[in-house]
Amino acid sequence: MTTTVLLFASWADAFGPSLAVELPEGARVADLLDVIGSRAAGRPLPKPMVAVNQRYATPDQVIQVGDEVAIIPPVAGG
Amino acid sequence: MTTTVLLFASWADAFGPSLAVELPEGARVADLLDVIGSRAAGRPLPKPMVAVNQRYATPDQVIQVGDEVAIIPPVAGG
Amino acid sequence: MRAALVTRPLDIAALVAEVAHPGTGATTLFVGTVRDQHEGRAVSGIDYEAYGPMALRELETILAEAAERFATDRIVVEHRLGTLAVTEASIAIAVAAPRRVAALEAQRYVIEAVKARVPIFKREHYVDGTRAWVDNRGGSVVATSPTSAVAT
Amino acid sequence: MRAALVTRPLDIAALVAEVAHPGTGATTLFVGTVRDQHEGRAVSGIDYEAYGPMALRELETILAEAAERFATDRIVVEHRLGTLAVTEASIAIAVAAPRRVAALEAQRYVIEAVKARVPIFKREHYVDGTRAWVDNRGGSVVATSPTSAVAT
Repeated sequence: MTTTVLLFASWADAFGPSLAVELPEGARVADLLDVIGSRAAGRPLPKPMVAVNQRYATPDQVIQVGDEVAIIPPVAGG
Repeated sequence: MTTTVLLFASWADAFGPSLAVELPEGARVADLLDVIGSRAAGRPLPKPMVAVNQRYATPDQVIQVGDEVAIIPPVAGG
Repeated sequence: MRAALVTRPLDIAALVAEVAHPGTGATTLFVGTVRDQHEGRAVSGIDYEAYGPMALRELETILAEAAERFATDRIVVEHRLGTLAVTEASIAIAVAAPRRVAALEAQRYVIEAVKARVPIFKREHYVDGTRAWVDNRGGSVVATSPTSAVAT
Repeated sequence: MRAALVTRPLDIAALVAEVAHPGTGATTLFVGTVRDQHEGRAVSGIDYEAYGPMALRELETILAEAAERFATDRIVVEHRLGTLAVTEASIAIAVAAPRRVAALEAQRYVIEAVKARVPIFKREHYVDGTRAWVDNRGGSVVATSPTSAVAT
């Protein structure tokens, strides 16, 4: 399946505001991080969190077709 | 010596804003509290602190002629 | 640093503006207001009285302690005296500091010290027409009006 | 309770007024402002960006947590987005509660949670013309302009 991943801050600077990622059915957040990490190899990007449907996700969460997936760089609100 | 003692809140309601108290030379804050306490006997007045020259005083502090002495009821600022 | 006893309404926005500085990243404000009840009794207002010169001196001492402890001198406190209605502000403390922990902790230090040490006294007016001096320990309450003084 | 992401200057007096209530005796306000320096570098401004829908949801979740934990729902938070100059406010949190401890602790809970969890990002502009994304852990800084991306 093709999942559109939202990007922010330094990740958006590097790849634009979203990125299409091809994932196998049943892929987990950890699999997405592997794919994203390989694309980021060599770039000075901070390790991100992943949000699925606007909530922070654990590495073992399965990504479903239609999920809103986002790469969350270290936050700096306040 | 005659010491004029400033009073506040419930103590001022009971005795007015100041009270002349006769104390022996060398009297300490504890002695003043004894005199004041006997005058307050039977009245529903809260136990006070004493300030000498606008600082909280300990019971053994000696009161000098000319000191500014005040009876400080429980505070309620804020 | 600035401490004041005032008899006019407190201007909160002015206090926040007063401590602002380009080198600070956090500003805190504490405002004490008159509540409509106290220990189950309906309150209509509060008289605040002070031993003025000593109260001001204690406020200034507290600010100096906070400034040293939390490494910021951008602290102001104003305490209002006189008769206040419900919702009116009796005290406002504004602190600005480079970092938030200092601004938060200085604010708390100042309000706790004010409540413990500054010779300011309050008499609550109750909706039933009575009045009583109260203190910050939640302790003894002496009714003073309209009846003669009796313990409660 | 109310949380908002806004692109206009924060109106601090309005937020304090919004939480006011006759049943509250303590109001606290926390304001985060843009400092003129960060880790020794002279700062001229900050861009704040957000993952808007999730940031708003997280802010609302944090307020609900604080409301339950500190037993007051009189809490508002506004976070400003866009480019802010030094001394401008990025966040304001106002809390009113019957007693001061709840007002003080709810304020601290909210600012700490915002800094830890809400997907808002900031890029500092330095007086020397460079910019960098920074984070609340004081950790990695990624320079993005005017040079190409390099680790610093």
